[in-house]
Amino acid sequence: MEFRPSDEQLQLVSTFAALYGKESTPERVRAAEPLGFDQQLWSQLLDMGALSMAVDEEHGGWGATALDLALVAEQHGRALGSAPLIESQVACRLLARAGGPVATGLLEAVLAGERMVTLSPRPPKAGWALLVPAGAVATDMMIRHGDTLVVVPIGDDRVIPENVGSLPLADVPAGEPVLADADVILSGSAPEAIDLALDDWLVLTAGALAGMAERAVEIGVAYANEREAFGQKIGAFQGVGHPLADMATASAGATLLAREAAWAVAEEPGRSAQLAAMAFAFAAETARNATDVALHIHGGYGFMLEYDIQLYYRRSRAWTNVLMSPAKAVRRVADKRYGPRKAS
Amino acid sequence: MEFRPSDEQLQLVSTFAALYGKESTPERVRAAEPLGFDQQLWSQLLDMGALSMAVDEEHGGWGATALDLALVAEQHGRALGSAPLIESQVACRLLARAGGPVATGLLEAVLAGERMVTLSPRPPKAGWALLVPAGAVATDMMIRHGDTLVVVPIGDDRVIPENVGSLPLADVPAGEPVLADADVILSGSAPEAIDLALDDWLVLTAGALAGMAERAVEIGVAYANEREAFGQKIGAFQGVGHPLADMATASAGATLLAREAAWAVAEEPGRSAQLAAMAFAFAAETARNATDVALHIHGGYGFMLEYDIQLYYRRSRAWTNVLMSPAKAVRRVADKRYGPRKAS
Amino acid sequence: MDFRLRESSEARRAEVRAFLEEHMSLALEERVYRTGVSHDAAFTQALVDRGWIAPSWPVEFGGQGLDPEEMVAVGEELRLADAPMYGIGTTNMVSAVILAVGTDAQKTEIVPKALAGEIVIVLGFSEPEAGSDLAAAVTRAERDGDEWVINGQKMFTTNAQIGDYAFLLARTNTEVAKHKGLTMFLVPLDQPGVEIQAVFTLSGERTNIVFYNDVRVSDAWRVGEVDGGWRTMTVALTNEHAAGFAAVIDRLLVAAESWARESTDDDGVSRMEDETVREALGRTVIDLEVSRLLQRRVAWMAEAGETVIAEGPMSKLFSSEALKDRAQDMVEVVGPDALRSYFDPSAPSHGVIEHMLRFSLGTTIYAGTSEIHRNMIAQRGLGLPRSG
Amino acid sequence: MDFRLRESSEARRAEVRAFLEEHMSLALEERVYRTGVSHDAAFTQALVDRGWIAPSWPVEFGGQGLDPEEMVAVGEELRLADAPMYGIGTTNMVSAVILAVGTDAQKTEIVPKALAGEIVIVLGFSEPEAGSDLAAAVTRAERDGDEWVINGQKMFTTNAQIGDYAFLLARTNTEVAKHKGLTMFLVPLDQPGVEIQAVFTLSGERTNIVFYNDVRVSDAWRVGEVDGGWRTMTVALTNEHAAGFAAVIDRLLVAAESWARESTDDDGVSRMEDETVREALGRTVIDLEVSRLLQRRVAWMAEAGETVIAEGPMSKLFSSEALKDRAQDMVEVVGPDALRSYFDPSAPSHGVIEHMLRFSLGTTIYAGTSEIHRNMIAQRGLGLPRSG
Repeated sequence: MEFRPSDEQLQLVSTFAALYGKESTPERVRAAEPLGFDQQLWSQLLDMGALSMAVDEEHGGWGATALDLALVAEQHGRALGSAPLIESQVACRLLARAGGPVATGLLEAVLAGERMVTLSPRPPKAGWALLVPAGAVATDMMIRHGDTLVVVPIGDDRVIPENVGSLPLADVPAGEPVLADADVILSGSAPEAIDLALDDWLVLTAGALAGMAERAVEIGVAYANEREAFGQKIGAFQGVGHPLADMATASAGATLLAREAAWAVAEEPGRSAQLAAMAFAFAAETARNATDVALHIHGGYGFMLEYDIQLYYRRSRAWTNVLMSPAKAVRRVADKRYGPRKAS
Repeated sequence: MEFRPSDEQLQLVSTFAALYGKESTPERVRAAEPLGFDQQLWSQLLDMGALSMAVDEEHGGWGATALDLALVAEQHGRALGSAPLIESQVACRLLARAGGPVATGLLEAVLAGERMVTLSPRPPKAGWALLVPAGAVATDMMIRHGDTLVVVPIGDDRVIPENVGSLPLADVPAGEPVLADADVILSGSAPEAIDLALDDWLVLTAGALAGMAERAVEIGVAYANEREAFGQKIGAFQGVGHPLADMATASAGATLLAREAAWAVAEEPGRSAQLAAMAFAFAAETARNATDVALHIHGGYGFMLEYDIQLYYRRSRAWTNVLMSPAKAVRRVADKRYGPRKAS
Repeated sequence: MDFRLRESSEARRAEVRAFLEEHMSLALEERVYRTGVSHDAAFTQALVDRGWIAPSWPVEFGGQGLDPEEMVAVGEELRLADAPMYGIGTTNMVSAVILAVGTDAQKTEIVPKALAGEIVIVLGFSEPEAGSDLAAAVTRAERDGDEWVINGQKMFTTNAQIGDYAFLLARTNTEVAKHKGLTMFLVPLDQPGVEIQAVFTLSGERTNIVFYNDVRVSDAWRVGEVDGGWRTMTVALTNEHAAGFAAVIDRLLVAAESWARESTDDDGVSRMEDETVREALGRTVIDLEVSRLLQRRVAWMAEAGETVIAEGPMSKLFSSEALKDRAQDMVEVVGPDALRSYFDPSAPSHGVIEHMLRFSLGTTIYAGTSEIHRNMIAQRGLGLPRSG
Repeated sequence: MDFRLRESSEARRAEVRAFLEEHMSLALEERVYRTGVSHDAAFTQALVDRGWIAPSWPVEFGGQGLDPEEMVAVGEELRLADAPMYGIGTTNMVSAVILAVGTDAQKTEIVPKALAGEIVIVLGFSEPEAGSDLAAAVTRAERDGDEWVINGQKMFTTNAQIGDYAFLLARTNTEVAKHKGLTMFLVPLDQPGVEIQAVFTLSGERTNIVFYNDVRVSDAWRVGEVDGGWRTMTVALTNEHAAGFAAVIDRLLVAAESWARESTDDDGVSRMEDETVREALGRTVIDLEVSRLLQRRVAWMAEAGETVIAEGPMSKLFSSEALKDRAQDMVEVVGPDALRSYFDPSAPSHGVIEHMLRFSLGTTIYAGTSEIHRNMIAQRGLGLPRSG
């Protein structure tokens, strides 16, 4: 057992922490609303190699491990980074796994910062890819078309819905003619490729949500240590201190589990899909509950947009829900552990 | 709106409260374990008319309302009565609704105290009616056989399993030959009749569970007001007082909802099946949580068989689970409100 | 027992419903949400015209003399529609206090205008360092002849920007126990030295910080005794006892049911067929009913002349926490679509579910946090000792 | 990072598993449950023979020198099988204290017998009026020449009826602050004046109340300084820091999975096909993993020489609460069959689920309630002020 990240990983974490500390302050996060995209942060992340680290040397990257990515994702979550980091990393890894000229060309363009590709986790419905993560800022969208995985350019006809988490989501036209004419990334194995990409997505989002939960607890603790009522710091009331203790405990667990799930991608592949869903479900519930507790103990102040905790409250729900509810993730754990239901 | 029971109802409640106060003390409840049947209590209940009140004058009873029965059930739950009161009332009401010579004869014998009839809420499985409530003490069991409702005598070949709630349950042989030869109560409408009986069962059990929850909160409050730690009554710690406040609130709600559901049987029949499932689900979760909180705040003492709270803890789970889990009851609410799922 | 409302109450409900159909348009709802201001002049005027600005008040004071049960029906309908009643609510609350403890001049000056919908009175209780612990207020009122000079800062003074008076809790004596040195004033908000700063909140509601810098108020605007402010506050807050959010849970349920009926999953199957959806709806139905019973019980007790002790806090605590839990559940059950904001035209059920996720948070905080209510239930209802 | 145990640890696990297959029969399990005594002479002897009575101890003291990580594997396997280790656990805990602060005579007299499985040492901490607040103990020890005279009553002295010594917390000074007037003794239980009264518990475990009436103990049996008992207690309790119930959750999971695979619903469909069952299992899988990580982290910190602060309480708190929640869930998911007691041969999975429902309750109470652990996390881990 070794619970401490390596020196290189600690270095990586501190480099990204410094970047986020500078380029993703609460003021910058607010300034990027409602779209939820901060171009300067994104450029800095690209310069730092945040995408190239996600793929192997042979694909033009520097082949960081999934654990490295998860450690960075924790910092992304702590700082509520207004940039499609995880969406893009997931897309790059999918493109690298897919291979072939279309995927390879697209991957090169993404790593060069010329294009931004995202993946619709859901098939189209009535001619639209709905609520596509990063869809409001990406240039291209990969989506399932039957068993084929295609890529379509995202045009000005996309619709960008205001949303509770200030995420750069979009409804993207994806009617039959568009998809039928689209470039093909994979023919015949789209469901499996998307499912694998979803594992990446779940595990990295788990890291981000765990980081978000840890930061929310810190914010709550700081407030409880400062605010007084009835002649004492409110943190001295068990009605405040106990929920915070529970949330600190859950956050610690969420972080450990997200790291284990990311570690397992390379080290225990047989269990990594199960762990990814476990980590996501637990981190999602933890972030949901921790942001709720931390906001609530602020009293009326938690409700003011001026306080940072509401930024965490809203994003914890959006970063989770745009992929799947915790309950669905729990059922995914069972699917990965016991095999899918025969009935379904 | 009238939230106060009528004077007659208050009189009824106080009569039964006095009976339980004498014949169902914690000592008597313990003495009746593990079987969970106190013959003297049962005789007194019969003498008091606890069964005849459940059916109309035309069936030899005195036609109390379902609300009257629910008010008595609250007292039964508060005192953890070791007697199949609700099971028998449910059976009597089913027999009265069924009519016909078999049912009428049986009902007469039950009201005369000559037989004790129970209903298996579940169809047989591999030749056995499993965990039949009151099966360990009843003389006869009604059970579904296809669409027919039959009644079979319960013999010495029943198996009486020790169980967490010290309930008089039994596994009763109910193989095909036994059922095929059995007396028929209803031919062709057994599912509907059992479903209606289940409504009665749910609403009365809801009353009992609400009473149980209220009493558990009282026990917890008394302990929190007496026990000291760290120089103060433990009830002064929010970690103790707040969960008790939540449970007192839920118990009040459970009692109101159980009464409303019982009232609706006569007054709002169109909504009464829905309300019965609602009342059961809420009372079951409330009793489960209230007994847990009250036991937990006792510290190690809650764990000692000598303290009464464990009696409540165990029965809250058994009285619930022998019928259906709270989650199933919630889905039953939806079935009654929206109609059954088309898929099922 | 009888769990039905009387016919007269249901008749009031029908009347309110008809009124709302006429006056509570989607356009008004959207305007309220966009501005964050739960007060509308035209809507208020319509209520006045209908005689419904303060329907529970005796007829001689300009009300309709509705009893607590009829008010249950009226209140449920207004909440269900999310009608812009906040300004009217605070105005009436303060008018009632003035009727109870105010001077004749105050009654003459304030009450008729309030009942005509001509003025809005807002609340100046909370301060930066006094939220749950209102008695810790430090805003000073110092006597200067026939006037008082007020200095301080009040938080969460909703509607101050459209308000005519603030009902202000101020410290007039620092030499005595904190509850005993407070006095209430009705401060005209057009006085020099009043500065209003907008505060926007998670639910979209606008509230304000109000600064008072040497604001001079005539002693004629003092409400109740000098240093007797805590008693005056108690009068005001007693009227809050029947608070509860049953009808708001109903609003959530109506939205969720319409979503479940109208939308389909990826296979085209109605979401109403999904067990998870049905369980979430079932839980909402149950929590709605329990909230309704707890809330109606308080109204019934008032009518029956019984003393409300823990029953009021139970209603507020249960219904607000249930609203929050059920809104969170529903968001997870609806899935990604639940993220769409109220202002996105493609949001399911007009975005009510998303709005409720945010709105519900405040209900467990304002008018006493859930923790304060648990303390009240534990101490007053259960007889547990005061918590340390 | 590396979330695997080292090969040497997994080798220990395999050895323990093989040992348990030989020595932990269903008959022994049933005997333990029927008597409520988590101690068995033959099983203890087998551990001694294998050199596993105190495997973490240095070889020179009769242990095997296993490191914290190896002990994780050993502990997980013993817990998973619910091996009767309670008597050994308390005995070793006290032996470790004696090694740390005892006299040479105590070390010579006690430690070898403890390691030979020849004696059982039990704990005498809690009292009727001192549970969570152990320092409030009032059991007196008064000096009389070279002896002490003990009077008082101790609760929850599990295994007293088979114990040789009680490790007793007693008040020796009433003039000082409560933490400063306590002294620890090793009281031979065959002394006159010791009276043991059986107490049966909800989980089936037997514990005892022990009365001490003028029990005379030589000063040679004092452990640690006079009035220094709280420090001695702290030494004892520090070894509890790695407490956690991950392997017990594993026991629940194994039972629930075997039930889900082996049983069918009324339509003959495997319960493993039921979404509700799958969700309950999935949650158990998750809580098990989180519990395991929190618990293993503590062992890793010990090995890495890091100071454990809130991490120990987090492991105990999370895993015990999770065990309780998951056991409750599983009972509801299994349905009526889950009510069958362990002793009913038709109980699903040998009644483990029903047993766990009852057993889990104690885990959130003993060795510090969840509330005490939340206080520790809040104060030591988060730096919040002491609660009032």
